[in-house]
This record gives sequence, C-alpha cells and structure tokens, in this order.
Amino acid sequence: MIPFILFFLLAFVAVGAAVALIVAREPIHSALSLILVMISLAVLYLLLGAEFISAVQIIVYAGAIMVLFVFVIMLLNAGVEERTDFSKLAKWVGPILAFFMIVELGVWLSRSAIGRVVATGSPESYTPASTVGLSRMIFQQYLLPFEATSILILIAIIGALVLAKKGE
Amino acid sequence: MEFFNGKPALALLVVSLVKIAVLLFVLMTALAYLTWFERKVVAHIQSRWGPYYVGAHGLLQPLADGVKFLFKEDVTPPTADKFVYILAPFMALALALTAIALIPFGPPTLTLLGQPIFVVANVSISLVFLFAITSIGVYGVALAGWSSNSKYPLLGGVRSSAQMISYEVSMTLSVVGVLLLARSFGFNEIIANQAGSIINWHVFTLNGFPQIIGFLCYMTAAVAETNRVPFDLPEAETELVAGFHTEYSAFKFAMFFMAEYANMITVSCLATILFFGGWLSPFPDSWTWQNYLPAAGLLLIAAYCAYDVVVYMKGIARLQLSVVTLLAAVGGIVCLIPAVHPYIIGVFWFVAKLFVFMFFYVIVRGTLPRFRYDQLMSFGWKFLLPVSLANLVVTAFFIILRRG
Amino acid sequence: MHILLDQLWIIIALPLVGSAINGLLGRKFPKPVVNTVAIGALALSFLCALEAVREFLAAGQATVFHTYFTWIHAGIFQVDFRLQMDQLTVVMLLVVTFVSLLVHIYSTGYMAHEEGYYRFFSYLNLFVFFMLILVLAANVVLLFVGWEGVGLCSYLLVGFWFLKPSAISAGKKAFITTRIGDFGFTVGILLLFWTFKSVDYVEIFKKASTMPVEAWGLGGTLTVICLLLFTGAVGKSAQLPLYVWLPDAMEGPTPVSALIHAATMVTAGVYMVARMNPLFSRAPLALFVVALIGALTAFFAATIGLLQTDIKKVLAYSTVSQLGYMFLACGVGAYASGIFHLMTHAFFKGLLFLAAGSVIHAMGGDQEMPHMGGLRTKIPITFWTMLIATLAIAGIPGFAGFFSKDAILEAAKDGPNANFWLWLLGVVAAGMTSFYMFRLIFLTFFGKPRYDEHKVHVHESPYNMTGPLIVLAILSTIGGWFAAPHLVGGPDYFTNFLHPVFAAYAPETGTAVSEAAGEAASPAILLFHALTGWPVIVGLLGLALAWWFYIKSPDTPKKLAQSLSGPYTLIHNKYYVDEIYGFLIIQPLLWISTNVLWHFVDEGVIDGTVNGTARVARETGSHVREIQSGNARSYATWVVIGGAGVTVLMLGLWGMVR
Amino acid sequence: MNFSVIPISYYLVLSAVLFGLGLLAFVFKRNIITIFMAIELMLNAVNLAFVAFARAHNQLDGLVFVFFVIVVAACEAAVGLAIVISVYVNRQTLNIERINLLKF
Repeated sequence: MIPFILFFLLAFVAVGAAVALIVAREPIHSALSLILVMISLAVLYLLLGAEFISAVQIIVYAGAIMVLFVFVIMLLNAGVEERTDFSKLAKWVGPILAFFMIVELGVWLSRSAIGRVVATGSPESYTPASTVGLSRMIFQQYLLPFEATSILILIAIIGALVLAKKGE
Repeated sequence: MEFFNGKPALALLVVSLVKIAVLLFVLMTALAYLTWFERKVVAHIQSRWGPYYVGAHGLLQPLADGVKFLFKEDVTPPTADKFVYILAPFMALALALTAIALIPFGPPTLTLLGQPIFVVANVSISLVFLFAITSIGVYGVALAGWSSNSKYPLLGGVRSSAQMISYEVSMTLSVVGVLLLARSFGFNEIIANQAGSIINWHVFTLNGFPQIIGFLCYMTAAVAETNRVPFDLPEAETELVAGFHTEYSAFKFAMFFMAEYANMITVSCLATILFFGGWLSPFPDSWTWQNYLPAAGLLLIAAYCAYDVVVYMKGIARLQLSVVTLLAAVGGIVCLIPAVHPYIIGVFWFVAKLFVFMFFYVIVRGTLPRFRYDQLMSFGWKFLLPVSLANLVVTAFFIILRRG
Repeated sequence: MHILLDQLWIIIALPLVGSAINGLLGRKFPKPVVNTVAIGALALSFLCALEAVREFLAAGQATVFHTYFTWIHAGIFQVDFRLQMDQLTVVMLLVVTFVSLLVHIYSTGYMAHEEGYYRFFSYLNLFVFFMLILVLAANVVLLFVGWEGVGLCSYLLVGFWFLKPSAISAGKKAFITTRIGDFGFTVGILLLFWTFKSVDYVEIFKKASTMPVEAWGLGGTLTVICLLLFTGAVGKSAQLPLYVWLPDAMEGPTPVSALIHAATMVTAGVYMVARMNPLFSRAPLALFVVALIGALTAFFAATIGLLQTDIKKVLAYSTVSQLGYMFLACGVGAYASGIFHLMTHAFFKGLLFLAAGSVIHAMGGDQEMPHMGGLRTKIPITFWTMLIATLAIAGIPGFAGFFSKDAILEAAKDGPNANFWLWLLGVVAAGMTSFYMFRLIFLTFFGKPRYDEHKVHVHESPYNMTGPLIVLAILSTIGGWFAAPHLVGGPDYFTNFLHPVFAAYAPETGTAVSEAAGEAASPAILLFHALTGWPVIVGLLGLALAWWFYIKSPDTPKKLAQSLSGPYTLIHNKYYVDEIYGFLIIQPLLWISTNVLWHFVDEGVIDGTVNGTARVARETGSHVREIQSGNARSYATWVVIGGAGVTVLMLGLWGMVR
Repeated sequence: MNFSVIPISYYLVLSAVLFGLGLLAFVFKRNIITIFMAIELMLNAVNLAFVAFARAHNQLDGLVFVFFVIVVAACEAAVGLAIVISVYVNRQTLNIERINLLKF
C-alpha cells in the first residue's frame, strides 16, 4: 500500500512540476520546477533501488547542471519570456503532436512485454551490489565508452571556453 | 535501500521522529551559542570584550537575538518575486539541517529498537547523499539573490552560484582519497577504517598515504562552500552591502544566518569523520582512564565557573552563572558513572573535534582578509583543483603499491 | 635445388625496379647513374634468366609452374599471377632479355644527346618488364596484361619525341590500330573462358586435347576462338590488313624500332600463336587463314619495300614481311620453324636497325638513302655488320636467315599442310627481300657520296654502339647452325628442343611431330637440295638484280619507273592503303563522332540529363526552402513530427512482432 | 517494506509522460534556456526508463547508461549555455523566434 502511495505522490509531483515548467513564464521558475522533477525522480530511483544513481542524479543534475542554468539565467537576467507565435506550425501542430506522443508512448510502454514485469529479486540482492558492481562495470566492461565520455567532456570544456572568450 | 525495507516500519518511524526532535533542539541551541562563541572570540582577537551585558559573559545574548528576530517587522520588497523570495531561506535552512541528519555522532553499535541512536538517517552511501544535499544548498543563496530583484543581491547570488560550483569540484575530489583508503561511501565504514588510535586517522595514516594534503584542500573548499571569510564574496559587506541577503530582514535573515552556521557544522563534522576518525578517541582503547575525560572536562568548567561566581560576578549575573556551574557539576558527576561511559565517550570526542574546527573557522574569520573575485576563481581552478587531483593520484598510487 | 627457377618473378621484377627508379627519381640523376640502373637491372635480369634456364635444363626440361598470388578471384573466374617455364619460354626469354640488353647498351650511345634520357630508359625497362610478363605468363589474362603493356610502352616510345606532331600521331596510330586487333583478342579470351571455364594454359590445353580436330568450314568454337586470337596477333604483329602502323612507328628512336618493332614486341603475335598451338592445330581453317595472311603479308610488304627510299621504312616493311614468314610457318604447322625464324630475325633485324641507326647517326639524322652512298670506307664496322645482316636476311647459305627461311619454305612446300601457292608467294617474297635489302646496301654504302661533304661530317659511331652491332653480327652468322644438321639428315636441335611444347597436346594426326623427322635420303643429296633450293636461287637472283640496278647501270630504275609508271606509282604510294583506310574508316568515324556522339549524345543526352537534374534540383530547392523559415520552433516541430512518425512505425512493427 | 511490488510499467508510463511533456515544452517554449531545460527533462525521462528497465532485469547496464546520459547532458549544458550567452550578447534577446537570421 505505502509503496503505491509514495510512488503516485512522487509521480504527481514530477508531472506537476513538468507542467509548471511549461506554464511558467519566468525562466527561474521553470528551472526550479525542473529541479523539483529531478529530485522526485531521484527519490523514484531510490524506490527502484538505485541509490547511487539517485545521489548522482541530484549531485550532477540538480547540483551542477541546473546551478549552471540558474547562473546563466541570473547572469543574463533577460526577464520573462515573451510569448510570440511567429511559427504557426509550432503553435498548432506541435502541442497536438506532443500530446499524441505522450499517449502513444504511454500506451506502448505500458503494454510492452517488459512493462508487465514486477521486478523480481529482493532489493537486497540488487542494491548492495549496485555501487560496487556499477563501478566494476564502468571501469571494466564499459571502459572505452567511459574514456570516450571523458574526452567528450574535455571537448565540451574547450568549446565552452572558446565560445565564452571575448572576441580579441 | 536500508532507508525503508527490512526493519519494522513503525519502530523506524517513532525512533526517527524522536531522534530528529532531539537533534533539532540540540542543533538550534548549538547554532545560537555558536554565534555567541564567534562574537566572543573575534572580539577578543580584536581586543574587545564582545557581548557582555545580557547575562553573565553575555550568555543570554543569543536568546535576545532570537527574540529580536522573531518580533522584528518582516519586510518584503514589493518588486521581489514573492514565491522564490520566501522559498529561498527555507530552502537554505532546510537543506543545511537535512545534511546533519546523515552525520553519525556516535558508534552505530548502540541501538534503540534496532535503530542506531547517534545517527538519524543510517544510509549505506551516506557521503554521496551528504554531497547531494550540500550541492543543492547553493540554491538558497542564489535564489535569494535573484528574487530580491535588486542589483547587489543579484551580484551576490551570481557570485555564490559560480563559487559553489567551482569549489564543490575540488571539495569532492579532495575527499576521494579518503574513499580510496576506506573503500566505502558509508560513514560508519570510513570511521571503522580509522579505528585503533590517532595514528590510524586518515590525516596521519601510513597504510596508504596520509591525507594531510587532501584535508587542507577539503578545509579550504569547505570554507568557500560555506561562504565564510575569506571566501564570503556573496555577502561581502564592503562591496555588496550585505550581498544576497541584503533585502532580507527579521526571521528570514535569521534563517540564512542559521543555515550558514549549520553548514559550518556539517562540513566540520564531515572533516571530523573523514580525516579525524569521527567519534573515535585518539588514544588506544587499552587506556581506560580516557573514559573519565568527559567528566573531568565538565568538572573543570564547573570549577572555573564557581571561581568566577565567587570572585567576580555580581547581582543577577552571579545567580545565572551559578546555574551554569550547577549544570556543569551535575553533568560531570553523571559522567563519572561507568555505565554511562559508552554512551558519552564517542559523542565527547566527536564534539571535541567539532569544537576545534569551529574554533579554526572563527580564528580564520578573525584574521584573514577577503579574496578578490578573480583571485577566488583562479585559486579554485588553477591551484586547489590541480592539488586535490594530484593528491588523489598519489594516494591511488600508494594504495596500489601497498595492495601489490 | 632451384633458386631462380622457383623465383621466376625476380627476372620480371628487376626491369620494373629499374624503370621505377629511373622514372621516379631519374630526373636528377646524371647520365652514368641512369645507365647503371637501367643496364644493371637488365644485365641482372639476363643473368637470372640464364641461371633459371640452366636450372631448367639441369632439371630435365620439366615444365615449371609457379603461382605467386591470386590476382582476380570472382566466382569460377580465377586469375593467378602464375608464371611458367618451358622450352618455348626459354627461347623467348633469352632472346628478349639478351637483345634488350644489347639495345640498352646501344641506346646509351645513340640517345646520348637527347632530352628526357632517363625517361627513355625508364620506358625501355618498363617495356622489357611487360614483355617478360607476356613471355612468362602461364595464363591468357596475364599474357594479355603483358600484351597491352608492351603496346603502351610502344606508344610511349614511338611518341618519345612528343614535340614532333608526326611522332605523336604515329604513336596514336600504332596504339589505335593494335587496339582494333586487341578487341578481337579480348573477345577471344572471353570466348576461351566461356568455352573452357578457365584461362590457365594447362587447363585449356588439357580440355582442348580432348576435342576432335574441327572440320574445314566455319562453325567450330575452336576455329572462332583461334580466328579471334589471330586478329589480336594481326594487330600486334602488323599483318594485313593492320600493318599500317608499323612503318609510321619508325618515327620513334631507332633503338626502339630495333627492340620493339623488329626484335620483340611485334613477334608477340607469333609467340602467341605458337603458344596456342594446341588450339590452332585443331582448327585447320584458322591455320590456313594464318598461313594465307602470313604469305600475303610477306609478299605484299616486300613489294612495298622495293621502292622505299627512307632507310628505316625499308627495314620496317621488311620486318612486316618477315613476320609474314613466321605466320606462314605457324600456319603450315611448322611452329618450331616459325619460332626459329623469330629468333634469327630478332638477331639480324635488330642488327639491321641498329646499324641503320648507326648510319643515321653518322649522317647526322638524315634517313633518306638517295642522300647517302659511298659510306663503306667511312663507317667500316657499321658496313660490315650490316652486310652480314643483309646476307642473313637474304637467306644466303651459311647465315642465320638461310636456315630459318629455308625451314619455313620447306614446311610450306612439303610440310603436313603444305600449299603450293603459299610456297610460291613465300619464294617470290624471298627474292624481293634480297633485292631490296641489297638495294639498301648498295645505295647506302657503294657508289659515290651524294651528300654535301661540307655539311655532313660522317663518322663511325662510338664503341657502345658498335659493340652490340658486332655481337649481333656474330649471332646472325652462327645463330642458324642449331638447325643446320638436319640438312645433312642429322637431328634438328632447335626443333627437337621445342618439340615437347608442340607435341604435348598435338592432335593424333600430329602436325608438329612430323617436323623432326627428316626424309630418309642421303645427306649429300639433302644438302644439295637445300643449297640449290628455290630460296637460295631467288636470293642470289635478287642480289644480282640489285647489283645490276644500282651498281652496274644506275639509270635502269628510272627507265623502268617510266615504262611501268602505273604499278610504280601504285607501289611507291604503298598501294594508297593509308588513303583507303582514311576514306573508308577514319572519315566515317570522324563524321559519326562529330554528329552523333558529340552533338547528339554528348550535348543532347548527357548535358541534357545533367542540366536537367540541376534544374530539377534548383526548382525543388526554391520551393522546399520555404520550409526553412529560420524559426527554430518550426524546426523543433519538424523534429517532433519525425519522432512521432518513427514511434508510430515502431508501434506498427511491434504490433506485427507480437 | 518491499518496493518492487510496483509494476515496472508504472515507471515506464511516467517516463513516457515526462518525455512527452518535455517534448511539449520543447516546441512550446520560446526562451532558449527553457528549451534547453526541456531537453534536460526529456533526458531525465529517458533515464527513468533506463533505471526501470535495469531494475526489471536486475542488471546494472541500464544504470551505466544513465551515467553516460548524465555526462552527455552536462557537456551539452556547458556548451549550450555558452552558446546561449554569446547569442544573447549579440542579439540582446533569448526569444528563439527572434533569432531567425538563418533562413533562406
């Protein structure tokens, strides 16, 4: 009983925050609601037994990326978003399609074979291994992708520097 | 997910609530008196008396402040973004307090209804969660700065967010060395890894690589993380009036204030746990006399207060101080009972170490000047980060050497 | 223990290396270095060839095959880089490497003052490389590689003085004319593969040897194949009707003419026919065609040779006619004799060209015989060597040409598929050969000088030119004595040596076999027959006639020319063959390519298509670009549309899956 | 309390819905930064799906992928925001519909 309540509570928060992100005119509010989404997702990860991921989710997403967003928003301080509608396509077709996709994906995922699985195996068998096993996987099985991402980060840093540099 | 499963939910709930209540009370008091302590020390550094008149040695000053904060008019700037403006201080304080819930003040072996007494949230990877919480802590400051919708706070907010991000990196990195030594994210394991005596503490340990450099990096970053001098640019009075909380008054201001001190406590606790063996005593367990140290300390305080009462104090102050004396004496006597020892000793050492760090904080504040912003940034990125990275590499190297 | 017999590729590789070094780096080299590289490579190659041959003989002349790597492998069509070594190869190998070596040495003197010295030698080496591939190849496709390669080199070398328009056009002519033949050759190869499902000699011959000898009249696959292959030979070896390129090819440097257009390349056709003897032997019609074309060419070219005044042109036509002889030999089934004549011809015709080159060198580049005369005393070495060569080609007894030509005519007279008329043509041609050759000698070396002594300073060539002359002179003298004994009833060493090649897959009614068996008459009679045979007689007749015309009474030719002006002009203009070809083939081709290919196909169809495509693209673009509104939200919407589409698709697929 | 009684499909549907909302924001918002946030939202939804699948199979690969996704998101934010800043410096607006120089 309690798990379901908890789940639905979090799901509600997440969806609500996502909606808030859309309706908010103030970028900061959008950012805050996005942070809320992320946090609730982190808790959902806890329910799913992925402690470490949830922590990382908060640290990196909420703690770093979103701070970056907030920082930029504050730096530019560009004020509220103006609701122009130059693109008729986006105005009419976009939302409809998006809703369509929500329904579509929802139906599809819920009815897909994996969807009916109730996660087997008790969390104990799953969780304690997760941090250790995770690191094993990253540094052994997925070492190459890992290094690749590190290079990607390097590139991103350089790119950001180049972009931010004042035109000499 | 030791959060939930396994143990009977009700017991969990009850015990947790009790623990939270106690912790909150202690913490609030501690925070209040921390302000008093700081003011006193700084005053003496600057050869002043500091708070003196409200209660003996100004011991009631914190109460007075609290009352003042409560009853002052709470001004909200009309142009402010109300929601965020109100949200910010709550966020700051709440997160600051939540972080402390993860700190184990004493040995996990002592349990109540199957729940460890000295830690509120007993998580397996507590360190990561702690960082998670502290990493969101920045929003309080940043949002406060933004929502005030006025230029100084905005600058403060921008500064703080940038500063936080910059120093969080080196903070985390400087800690990784310890993780390598302890091979765990859990505080209990980390502390257990330092068991024995002072020579096994991670700062000094010789199995692996002494984390002294890591500790220094951590401490620096921690000071920056808590926006304290010399890194208090978000609230640099001389440049930004009062920085991010310029527009805040009354209780909201107080919340920021408390949040700051709570953060100080948190990072100090973290330093204690990671580098200084948490609640472990510096002496080998064979030395049984150390069980009487807490009692001795309290009795000493009692003695000093008694002397003070008799010699210097006059009027109401004499009465107040004698109450303190009485409390200290009773505490000391209670601590003499062997049955109580196991419950006290850990906490005693923990608090003692914590106190040292607090003192350090205050002294730093009293002595060091403030950085310039570009200096701050270049220091963080060009010095602190490389050093902590180097520390990490060297540590890993030595550990590999040891483990063959 | 075969060292080089197992590593045949070395023989081939060396010239290639030399060519590469000279061609890529030679520009900077001083002449000695270029010489060292080119000649060194060839000398090594020659030595290796010798060693290989020695091992071959030591190993009891068992045919050797070596596959070094697979070149093409597609389905059943497999072409290996496969080399082989048998008696025929031995002969060709030695001739090619040795003559080329001599020519190289000669060239160092002849080309000494030319631009692009390194280029010349690079080409020359390259030519040798391809020629060796052609000779050593163990399958038809590889042979074809060499075949085309030498064609290319011939083109490059004929057009060596690429600033001379005539040289360029000559090169093109050579290339294109041979290409006509090569077309047939290619088709022949395809047909071969289609028939025998393989391009490897051994495979083909094995399968072929199971086939019966085809009847006269068209129809047989083998006949068709052989005719097609022979077309290639006709082109390459300058036979009727594709001989026209060879005389023009004389535009190239004389050593080139000597090596490529006398000694080696042009004989590739003969070699090919001989190599394919198992097929030809089973296609009597094809054989007859070969013989006929050969005889006709021999006669025809000889007639033209009679009246040429350009010293090299004379030699060119003589080459054509000699090649005719070789084909005649193959045609009448006397492959061995054909190859024999090929060898001797390589010697004396190479010698003739080189000597002619020396003469031209002495005359300071003048090639017209009427401007010469009386050079006998001034350039003795050249004179004597050339005289020997002439005696050889004229078939004067004792010299190389005598034996080979005699063998051929004998085979034509009373060989297995003898034919009187072919024989007759051959004999007449022989007579004319000796006539125009001695005419050349007399005009060039005898009589009184007809050139301006003050302008032209005649001088003997340096040793690096005369040396090869002497060597070749010796060879063209003794080169024939391999075959000598059979005149006195003894064994014909040469024929016996080649016998395995031609006997191996010969049909039961062996054509090649009967070669070896001389008649059972007494040696003396045989010798008498040979010496008083028609070839000798006509040879001496030609000599006498030439003497009469050009020494005794030099004005006879003019009178004769006036009296029979008709044939004279006809022959003098080479039967107007070039003009006829020009009218019949080139003009129509030009017309077609101008009006059809250029104006219609290229401008109309191709350009139309291309421009049309472009126009369509532009039109589409100008409308489609409306979509690119520059509004990122629209783009985002497009992205979403795409995503939705994909999701729908996957839903559908997933629906199918379950 | 055992939390694996919740069927995976719940999580999946939730992630689908979040993704869709992200998509909606992606086409609906005009502020570049907000659009970025929309993208982040979508990434998060995907992450949720990943974690759910990982749980369903009791395999950790999904979590590893989440890591990589987070890293990529970080890079994207860094570069993207740098771009946003330079755009704002040049055009004094964050409205994506006003940044429309790049058209036919």
